[in-house]
Amino acid sequence: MVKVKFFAALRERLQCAELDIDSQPSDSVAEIRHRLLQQHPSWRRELLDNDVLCAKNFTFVDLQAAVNPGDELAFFPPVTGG
Amino acid sequence: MVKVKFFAALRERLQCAELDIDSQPSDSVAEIRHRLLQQHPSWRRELLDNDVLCAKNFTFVDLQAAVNPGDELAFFPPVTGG
Amino acid sequence: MGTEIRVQQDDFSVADEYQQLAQESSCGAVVTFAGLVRELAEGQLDAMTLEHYPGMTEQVLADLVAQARGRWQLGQVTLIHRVGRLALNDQIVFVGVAAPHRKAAFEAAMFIMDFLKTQAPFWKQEHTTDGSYWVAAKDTDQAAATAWQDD
Amino acid sequence: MGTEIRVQQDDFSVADEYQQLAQESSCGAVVTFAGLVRELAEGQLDAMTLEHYPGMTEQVLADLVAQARGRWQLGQVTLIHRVGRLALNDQIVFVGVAAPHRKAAFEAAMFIMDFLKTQAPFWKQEHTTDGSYWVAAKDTDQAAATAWQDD
Repeated sequence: MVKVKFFAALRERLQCAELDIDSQPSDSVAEIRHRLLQQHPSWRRELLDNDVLCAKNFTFVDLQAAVNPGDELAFFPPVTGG
Repeated sequence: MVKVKFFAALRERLQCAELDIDSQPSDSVAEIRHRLLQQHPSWRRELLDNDVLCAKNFTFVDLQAAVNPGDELAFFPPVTGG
Repeated sequence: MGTEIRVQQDDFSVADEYQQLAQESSCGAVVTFAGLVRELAEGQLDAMTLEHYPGMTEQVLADLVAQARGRWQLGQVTLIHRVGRLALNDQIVFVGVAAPHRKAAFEAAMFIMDFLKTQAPFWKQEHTTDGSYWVAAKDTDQAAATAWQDD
Repeated sequence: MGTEIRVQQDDFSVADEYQQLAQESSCGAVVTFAGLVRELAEGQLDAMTLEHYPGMTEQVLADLVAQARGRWQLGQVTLIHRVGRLALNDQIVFVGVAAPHRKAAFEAAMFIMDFLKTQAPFWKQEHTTDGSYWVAAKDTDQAAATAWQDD
């Protein structure tokens, strides 16, 4: 199980802030995202947007990063603070 | 006649803050400096120091700049403010 | 030589932060940056909401300051970012850097702001008379952060 | 979009100056720099005297700010330099720049300080337990000012 969070415009468009999803020890971010899309096919356009960033346990990662049960993943749009 | 001012270490070493000196309409800064050295031969080493800067009427000038009666000249060491 | 990082709803006082930064007796230079909520080019901004990713935000900001300390000799560094609803003219962000030399203080403050803009998980939503809009990321911010990698 | 330049014996308040800089509703970025009297590397600094060339100083500082305005879009610019006798930890110089964009605010403040260091007729004399010494100009300051010419 990994916790998945969404922020800002992505959170609003998916109408989801946080969910839990099953995971295997050998999963990658890409695989978790694939499983999210299987459960929520309507998220396809938003979640596959090239601009979407991903963090694992509070650190930016790419789609190849390994994800282990207990990790926290987050997907969000480019940041606009400051 | 032009007014000549000295500042900081130069003022202290020459023991002079300000003096008036005769000038001709066609004088350059170099000629004024030459006349200063004729009147004060002991200033030679300090006044001919390559680091000494010159301003005419509050603007940096080089030795070739024309000096007219009524102008204010100043000689001083490299600046160290800020 | 402390680092202070705060993510908060409350306003901050540049005066108080400057006082703290100026206390370090080895640092002859103090640079501060403050970012404020301003009117849009098209006008009609009522307010702004700043969302962030609690936990990640603090970690990214601490990492930015650590990276700056690796590049420059710095004294106190203070970094404050507000979240929640902000009104026109409110203060949003503060970076203060004390350093022995001015070049280090200036460059570290710029570096921290450039990377904060592209790396710290904050998102601005603008509330205008025409509705609410998420702010789009700027290419110029990305370019500013990338430029440091060539140094 | 005013310019305020002051050469004064009195201390200044960064808090008050920041308040004024932050008032301009079109400027989302405010950068301040403060320079302070600090202990020498060898220690034993008691005080410092700052001499200047009245008349020329103000003209050079006004020219520096005008040059900065020619390069960047700026709002309020405040430039204060103290003269006379200053004690350890006293504030010496302040540059504050408000601008619509942070890059302009940062760069203009750096530019003004870099040129002030090499062009404004101020001279520092340090009073130490071993006697009084005129400060020598630094090559690094000259290099910083020259670097802007390549831009």
